[in-house]
Parts: sequence; C-alpha cells; structure tokens
Amino acid sequence: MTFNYFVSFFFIVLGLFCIITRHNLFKVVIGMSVVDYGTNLLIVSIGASNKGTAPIYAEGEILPGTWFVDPIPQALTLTSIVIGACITAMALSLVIKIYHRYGTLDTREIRRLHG
Amino acid sequence: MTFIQTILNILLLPGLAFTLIASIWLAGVDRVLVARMQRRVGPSLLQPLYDVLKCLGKETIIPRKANEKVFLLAPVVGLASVLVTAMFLPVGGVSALKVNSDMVVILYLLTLASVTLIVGASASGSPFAGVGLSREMVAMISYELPLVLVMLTVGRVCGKGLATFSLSTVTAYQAANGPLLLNPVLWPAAIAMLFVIPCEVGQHPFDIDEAETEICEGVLAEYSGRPLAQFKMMHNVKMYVMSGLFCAMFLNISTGFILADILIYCVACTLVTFVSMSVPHAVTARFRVEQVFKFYWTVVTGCAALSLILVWIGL
Amino acid sequence: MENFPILAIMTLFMGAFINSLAGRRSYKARCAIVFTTMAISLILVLAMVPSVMGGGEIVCYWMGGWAPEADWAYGIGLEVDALSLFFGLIVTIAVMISGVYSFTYMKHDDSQVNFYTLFLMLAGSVLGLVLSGDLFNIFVMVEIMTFTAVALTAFRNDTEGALEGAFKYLVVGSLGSMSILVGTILIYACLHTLNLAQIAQMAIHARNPVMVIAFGFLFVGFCTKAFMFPFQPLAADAHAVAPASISMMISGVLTKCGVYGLIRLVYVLFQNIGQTHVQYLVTGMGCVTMFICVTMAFNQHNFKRLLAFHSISQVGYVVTALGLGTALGLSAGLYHAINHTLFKGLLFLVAGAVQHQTGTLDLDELGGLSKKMPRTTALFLIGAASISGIPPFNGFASKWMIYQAAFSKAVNTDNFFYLLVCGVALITSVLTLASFVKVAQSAFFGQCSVLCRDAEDCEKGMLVPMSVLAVLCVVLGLIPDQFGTLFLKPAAGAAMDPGVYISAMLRGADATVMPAIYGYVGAWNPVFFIVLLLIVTVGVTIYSVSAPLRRPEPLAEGDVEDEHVLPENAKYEPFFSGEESVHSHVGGSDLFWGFKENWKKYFSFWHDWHSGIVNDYELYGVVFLAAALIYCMLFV
Amino acid sequence: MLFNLDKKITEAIDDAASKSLWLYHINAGSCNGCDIEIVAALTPRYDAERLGCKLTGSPRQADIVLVSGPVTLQSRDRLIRTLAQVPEPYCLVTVGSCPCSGNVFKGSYAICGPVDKYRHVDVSVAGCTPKPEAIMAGIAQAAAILKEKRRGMHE
Repeated sequence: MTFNYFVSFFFIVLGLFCIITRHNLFKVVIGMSVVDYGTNLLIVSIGASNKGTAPIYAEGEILPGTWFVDPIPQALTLTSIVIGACITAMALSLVIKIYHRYGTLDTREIRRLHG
Repeated sequence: MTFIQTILNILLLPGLAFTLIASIWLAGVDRVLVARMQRRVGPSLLQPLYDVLKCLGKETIIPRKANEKVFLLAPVVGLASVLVTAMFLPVGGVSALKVNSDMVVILYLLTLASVTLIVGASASGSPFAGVGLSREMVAMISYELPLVLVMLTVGRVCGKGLATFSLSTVTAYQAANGPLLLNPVLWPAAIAMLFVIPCEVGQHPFDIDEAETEICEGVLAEYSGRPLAQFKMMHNVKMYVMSGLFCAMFLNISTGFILADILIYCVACTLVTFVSMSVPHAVTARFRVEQVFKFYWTVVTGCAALSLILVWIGL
Repeated sequence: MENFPILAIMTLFMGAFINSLAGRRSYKARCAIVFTTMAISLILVLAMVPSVMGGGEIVCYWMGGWAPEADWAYGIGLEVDALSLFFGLIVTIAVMISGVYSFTYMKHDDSQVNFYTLFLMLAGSVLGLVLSGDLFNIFVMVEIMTFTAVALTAFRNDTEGALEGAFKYLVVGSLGSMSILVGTILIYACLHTLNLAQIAQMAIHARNPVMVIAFGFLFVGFCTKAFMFPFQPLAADAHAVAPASISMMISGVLTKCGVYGLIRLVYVLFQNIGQTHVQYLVTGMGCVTMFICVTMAFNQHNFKRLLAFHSISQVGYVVTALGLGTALGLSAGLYHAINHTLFKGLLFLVAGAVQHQTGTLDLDELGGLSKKMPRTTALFLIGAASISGIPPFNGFASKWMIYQAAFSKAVNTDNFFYLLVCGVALITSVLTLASFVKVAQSAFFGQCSVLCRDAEDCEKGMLVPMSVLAVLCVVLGLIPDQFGTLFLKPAAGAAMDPGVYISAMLRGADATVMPAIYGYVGAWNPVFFIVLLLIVTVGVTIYSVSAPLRRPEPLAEGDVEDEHVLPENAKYEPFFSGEESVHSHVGGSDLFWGFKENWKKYFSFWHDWHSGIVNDYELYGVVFLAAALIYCMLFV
Repeated sequence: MLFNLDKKITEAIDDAASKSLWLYHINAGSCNGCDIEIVAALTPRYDAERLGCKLTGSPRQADIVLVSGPVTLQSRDRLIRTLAQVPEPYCLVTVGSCPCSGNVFKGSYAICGPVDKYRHVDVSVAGCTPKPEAIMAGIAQAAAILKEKRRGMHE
C-alpha cells in the first residue's frame, strides 16, 4: 500500500513543479489537473487494502474472515474527480478568453496587475 | 452631590476654565521665553489671547473650491476633541473625567485632533494645504510609535505586575513612591516623551505642516477668521495637554492638600513647556520632512524602546 | 427549529436554480426572486439567534436522518453553535446588502441572470461552509465558493486584467483547496471519521505525525482562503477587477470563512491553541500579513486595489487576535471580524459608486468629488474613520479590545513577543489612517478634476445599502459592552469549550454553552456627550459676536470652474501666491514623500515581489506550504 | 445677553485687533533694499514682536500688508489678486518711496504707477530703504487705524 502513497505524493509534487516552472498557460492547467490526480489517488489508496472485496452483501450472508474495502474514500474520490473536472473546465475557458484578449499564452506577458 | 461636583469639575477646575487659562498662559510663556533667550523683549504674556480674539474679529472667507460643511466643521471638532482630552489630565490628583484606561483615550483623541486638522486642510482645496496635510500625516506616523512605547513603559512600571492604562493608578503609584522621573530606568522614556511633545503640538522645529516660509502656512493656507481662531486655540490647548500629560506621567508630586498640588502642577507644566518646546524652538532650525521621520523612528524610538526593555527585564 | 440551518442553505441554492429558470423574464422578476431568497435565509438565521446565542443551545441536523449510533457519527451533520451562527449572521447580512446594492449597480450589465445565479450559489456555499459540521462537507463548500468567486471576478471580462486576476485566483486557490483536501483525507486515514465533533473527541489522543501533517495542510488551506501573507496578491488582483458588490462579498465574507476555518481548526478540532508554538504561528501569520499588506496599500494608485490590501491587513488583525488564545483575544477577533465586514463593505460600495459615476478608479485622475457627490463623501468619511479606528466608530472599539488583549497577554505570560504584536498593531493602525487620508485627499477633497466635472450623486438604490452599513458602523461603535454580552461572549464560549459541542452533536445531549468570561474595560461613558454639549454651547456664544461669514456667490450658469478670473474679483479663488488659480490638485502618488523616501528600498522590494506572474505566486504558496509543514512537524 | 457680556467681548475683540498684527509682505518688483529692512525689523535687534507682529505665509491670515517696490508691469496683476484675497479689516502699508511715488523709476515704461492707484494706502513709510524703526512706527500707526476699521465693521 505504501507504493500508492509514494506515487500519489510524487504526482502532487510533479504537478506543483509543472505549475511553477512552465510559462505556458495550458501547461499550468495541465499541472493543476496532475495535482488533482495525485490527490485522487491518495484518497482511493487510503481506503483500499490488498485482500479486500467490494462491500456489497445480501442480508446475513457475511462469511467470517471476509475483508471489506472502505467505501467512504471512494465516494469522496467521486466528488473530488467531479470538482477537479469543473476546475479544469473553468480554467481552460479562462485561458481561451485570455488568449483572445492578450494575444499570448506566456505568463510572463500576462502581468498587467502587479505591484 | 457627586453629579454637581463632576459638573463643577468639568466646568471649572480641571475642566474648561482651567484648561483655557492654562493653555493661554503656557503659549504666552513659551513665546516670551523664546524672545528672552534671543535677548529681545518679546510679546506680552497675553499675546496668544490677542491673536485668537483678533482672528475672531476678522471675516471668514470660504474659498470657492472648498467643501464648506467640512471646512467649517473640522476646526470645531478638533477644538472639542482637544478640550475633552484635557478633561482626562489629573490636575493635582483630581481629573474631571474618569475612565479606567484613559491613556489610550488620550492617545486616540489626540489622533482625532490631528485628523480634523488634516481633513480641514484637504477640504480647503488648496494645493499648499495638500502638501501640508501630507507632511502632517508623516509627522503623525513618526511620533505615534514612541508615544505608544512610552505609555506602555509607564503602564508596565505603575501596574505592579498587572500593567495599567489608567492615569489614576499612575498617580496613585507616584503618590506612593515618588515621581517616576527619579527612577533612572525611566530617564530614556522621559527624554523620548520630551521629544514627542514638540512634534505632536506642531512647535517650531517640527512644524513641517505649517511651515510659513516653505508652503505658505501649509495646512492653514485657506483659513481666515473664526476657523483659524479655533485652530490656533487648538494649537495652544494641545501645548497644555501634552505638557500636562508629561507631568501626569513623570512629575506627579502629591503633597497633602489640593492647592499646593495644583501650584506644583502649574509650575511643572511651565517647566516642561520651557524644556520641551521653547529650548528647541530657540536653538534649532526647522527639520526637513524625511529628517523628522528618520529622527523619530531611530533616536526617539530607540530611547523609548531602551527603557521599555529595561522595565521588562524587571529592573 | 431543528431544520432551520438546512432550510437556510437550501433556499439560497434553490433560489439560484429558480433564478436561472424564471429570472430571464424581466428585471423586476429577477430582483423579486433574488430578494425573497436572501430575505428568507436571513430570517431563518435570525430566528436561530435567540435560542442559540441567548440560550446557549446547539442545533444539530443530520442529513437524511442518519443520526449517530453508539457514539459513532457516520452521517453528514449540520451543527450550529454560537460561533457558527455568529459567522452565519455576518454572511447573511453581507449577502443581503451586497445583493440589494447590485440590483442598481449591475442594472446596465448584460447577462444579469448568470450574475445572480452565481451570486446566490456563492452565498449558499458560504453559508453552507459556516453552518456545516462535517469536514468533507466544508471542503465541498470551499470548492463551490472558490469556483463561483472566480467566475464572478471575471464577470466583467472587458475590464483591464479581469481574466488575468480570475485565472491567478483559480490556480493558487486550487493549491489551497488541494491542501484542505489532503488534510481532510489524512485525518480520515487516522480517525476514520469526517464529523467535526467526532474528530475533536478523538484528536486529543491521536498525537501521531500524520495528524500533525494534516494540521499543517489544513492550516495552509484555510490561510489561502483567508488570503494570509503569501497569498495576498490574489486578493488584490481579484478585488481590483471584480464588480463592487462582489469585492464586498470576497473581502467581507470569503476571508471570514477562512478565519472561521482557522478558529474551528485551532480551537475545536485539534484544540492545540494552548501550545505556545501554535500561538506563535497564528499570531505571527497575522502580524506579518497586517504589516506587509498595509505598507503595500500605502502607495497604490487604484482605489479598489488599495482597499483590497487594507481588507487583508484587517483580516491580519483578526487572525492576530485569534492567535492569542485568551477569551478576550478571541472575542476581540470576532468583534473585529464583524466590524471589518461592515466598514470594508461600506468602502467597497463607495468605490463602486465612484466608479459608476466617474468611470475610473485611478487616484491620480480623481479629485474633488465631495462637491459633486456629497452623500457618498459623507459615507466614505464614516467608513474611513471606522477603519482607521477613530473614537466614536466601531473600528476603534474592536481595535482597542485587540490592543488590550495583546497587552494583557504580554503581561500575564511575561513574554516580549506579544508586546511587539501590540506595537505592530498600533503602527498598522496609523498607516491605515495615513492611506485613507491619501484617498480622501486624492479622490474626494481637493480641486475637481476633469473626470469628476459631470459626476452627480448615485441613485437611491445604491445609497440605501451604504447608509444601512454606515448606521451599523456607528451603532456597533457605541455599544461595545452590550454587543459583547449579546453576541461575542456566547460565540467565544462556544469556541473555547468544545466538550459541549461534542456531546450535543454525538449524544444529542442538550447541554448549554457557558458564555466566555473576560474583564473588558469599557471605552465609553455618557459623560463625554455632556462635555461635548457644553463646549458647543460655549462655541456658539462666541460665534454670535464675531465677524460675518463670507460665502462665494454660486458660479453663473455659463462659466466653468477654472475659467480666467479677473484679478479684482479673485477674493474666493484659492491662494496661488498671486498667480491665477489653475487646476493643480495635490493627490495620489505625490503624498507622503517623507515616509516613502526613507523606506524606498523596502517599497521597491515588495513592488517587485508582487510580480503578477502566476508561477511566482504559486511558488510563494508552495514554499509557504513547505515551511508551515516543517514548522508543524518540529514544534506542534 | 447677561450684564452686557457681548458688549464686553466685542470690545475685547476690537482692542485685540490693534495688539496682534500679522504681517504679510508683497514684493511688487522692489530692489530688495526694503525687503531686508522689513525682515530686519523682525530680528531680535529691533524686535517687531513687541508690537505683536509675526510674519505669516498666506494673505488669508494677514492684518497688515507690507508692499515694497514700484508696481512693475509683471507684478501688477499679482499684487491686485493678492490684495483681493486678504480678509477685511486690514491695512495696506507701503514701505519705501518706490510704492508711493515710483522713486527713480518714475515714468519708466515698466512701472504701473504708485500703489494707491489700485487700493487706498493707509500708511506709507517714506525713505529709500526706510530704517527699521521707521517701519515699526508705520506699523504702530497702522495698528491704530486697524482698530478704527474693526469698529467700523460692526454696522
């Protein structure tokens, strides 16, 4: 299970690194979604366990020794994925409008509000 | 009984009448002492009274570009706030108004007085007043820090563990073990306070907001007649309030009976006015704007912070 | 009484839904829908006040009836105690006033239906965040809040920099949301629950490193939402370009949600406000934010950008007061929170009115608006006086409480750090006063600039909300003690002892919350008014005997103000040392030369620090996240 | 009002008009000879402050306006404009012979005539650079005139 945690934190750090260093707006948005993937992986891997099965059972049918996977993180991941999708959609629409107005995608030119 | 006594207090002794007389006296003494230091005869002692009465007699011109309501209201609010501040000073142990943390009330009412001067200047719509009010604000930024540090120090010393903001505890402490000026730890704080007084009042070396030669009476460029009289009166009462504050904080000698205390208080105020306002007036030329700021935030704040640290270590 | 909280939140979301359906028909229908929605939610929140604030009762509502069994909460719950209701009040009042203001302010904008849908969703999500008792529910509401705030910031996307400000707010805001999410998940990993009361119950025993990192993440997340130190350029960009009612919402309400999150995190969830290192962290953050934002605001040219930096420095005041950890400190912070919403909302609405009339917000071009817009100038003076802490107004009362809390904390714990806090707070207050003097001189008083010649006072639809705020500012300033006992002490009491919070939520026990006890030195007694009366009577008697008042006769219809005036009748012209009076307005950037001269290096450093590049802001955020985590691991 | 308090106050105000004299100096193109003398009168040696005099920076606060120099073409408008901005009861005192007669510059194309062409001069101190004592004597006379003007303003 610890391998999942390493991968998810690697994704988060990779996403942040991409946001910080890339000067193209699209790459910044990509970085944001990579960070989202990292957090989603983290959420899912918290509830999961190797030998767990899906927590679906009929009444009184639970055999002793069965091991259920925790369903709540999966529900949270669904919400987090939806939110990540909306944020990316909003960011992309803003990038399109910025391109129309500023004519460039380079973050170093888009700095009218400073100081 | 106490209600009538408070009304009497407010009106007569530490209140209105005493404040007005004391401020005229201090302003007069200050101008005469400066003249004597320059080996000249100097004006009569009542010259500030004549100035104010003469200004009342002149017509009040409202400039076309001024915002009339604020132009006329600012001096009234300024004078009222300064007179209310004077109510808090303990004259011989008795103060007209009692709130148990009146040092902060005094700090804020003095800020209100300077703010009315600034708002009045900006309402008069003249460019000289614009430059003047920006200088007055810089002066305010520079003297506010040391004034607060001195108050914290005195509060800490007189609070005996639980620091206080109220002048009555300060008076009681000094009644018990002598005026604070004798305590060597507090000398830097006293020096810092002596430096703060001329800048707060707007006295000659630090009157960068009403510099006649540089910006034609700066803040008061458009004022004439009645509002000018109120601002001049505010200037005099501020002189009394600041020296009274110094006496209340550092020179609070209380003998047995009231009359001797009041006499000592008046002599102390005159002495403080001489040392803190007349001497710098006669000795140095006017400071430049950034010199005032640099001087207050390095030298004066250094003194105040030094004594605060010493007091904090528990000396 | 049980389901008032869920009703209040749902009416706002349902209102947003209905508005997008039925709102297209006409301006009147739209305003009716929005107004009734806001009114219903305000009434529902007010209905809860007597029992929650007065009686100390705690309202619990479990979504879908999933009440906790055997001490284990697995459903999603809404919990309203005095602290949540206090912030709920702030939210609903601010929403009501900015909604009514935007009826006239946004009248000439296109696609108003979307504006009000987003506005009501923002209001619903903010109210949901404040009243919810479930950590993941708070995260979802934070996301909706950020999403709608970004959309509303870029609403007028033809203004200069609107899209850019919104994009930056979205990118760095998502860093904050990511850290809240990771914090929530790490807490879930340790305690396997998301309910605030349950976490509070178990968090004290579970002192393992994962919980400490979770605390670090949540702290940084809520600091982002409250725009603390490294995140303040976001707020400055977002406010400067958003419409005025939205800037009021962002500065008045969104920052308060960040502050609410911090209070819940430090006082209730982890209850580690007692540790001195946590107090240093929170108070240090507040002080740094306070000072840097006020010096940044000092030489701004844009009126709204200046107000944005001030709003963050006032939030810094609130966070400093929270960090003290004493009952007086917490209630001083809460008092300053509601005062800040009032006077900052008033100032933003005034800025909106100025922009509405003159079309620009640049302080160097404005000038002399007081003769053209007298009522707005009066409202501006009330707002500016209360933010800079002038006695009769509410800013003074709450700042005084903060100084007293900081100073008594310094004395009790004999710790020099809190004395510095007190000093920084006072310097910030003076610098706030200085920058509002600058705004008064450059925009309102002084000589009338070309732009402001044809401005006239704004319609009643804008003036009424502003005057309501102004009246509240004055009233709250005059009754600090009564307001304290009615609202502050229950709210502070609710935050200080989480035990009642936990028992009410989990076991449904109806224990009452004891209001906090603190010695608070009153600032006001009526004798002042008698004295002022006396002085005025003395003044009037002298008036009657002295010389007459000379007013200039009003301008004849034809001539313009600065037309050539013959030397003979120059009596009422301003004195120009003899020259003919030309338009020369002293304002904007040529004020406070002395102060800026001495601090040149400091100002230019911070001017470059706010570079406006998205990557830099993200870098500052990540560095701060790393520093906070290291600090938490070492000390907390 | 009670035992004619207002009469006493107005009496005191009229009396104060002659005791506090704020000077405002206008240089209408003078050769600075008179300017130095005016300032000399304010220095400790001659000490005009004994009469209650003080130099002010703006005409709005002027009681006695000192004009020095023959009103040159350039300074004519400025002189009239400044004099118009001074609030009532004030005295106009011309220092030196240039303002009252044009002195050696009389008849030149650049001179716009004596000051009393533009406004009635109350006291004129003659002399090509009058001595500071003379200036102070002029100011003392102006003080008496000021008191009359102030009384005249009541009606």
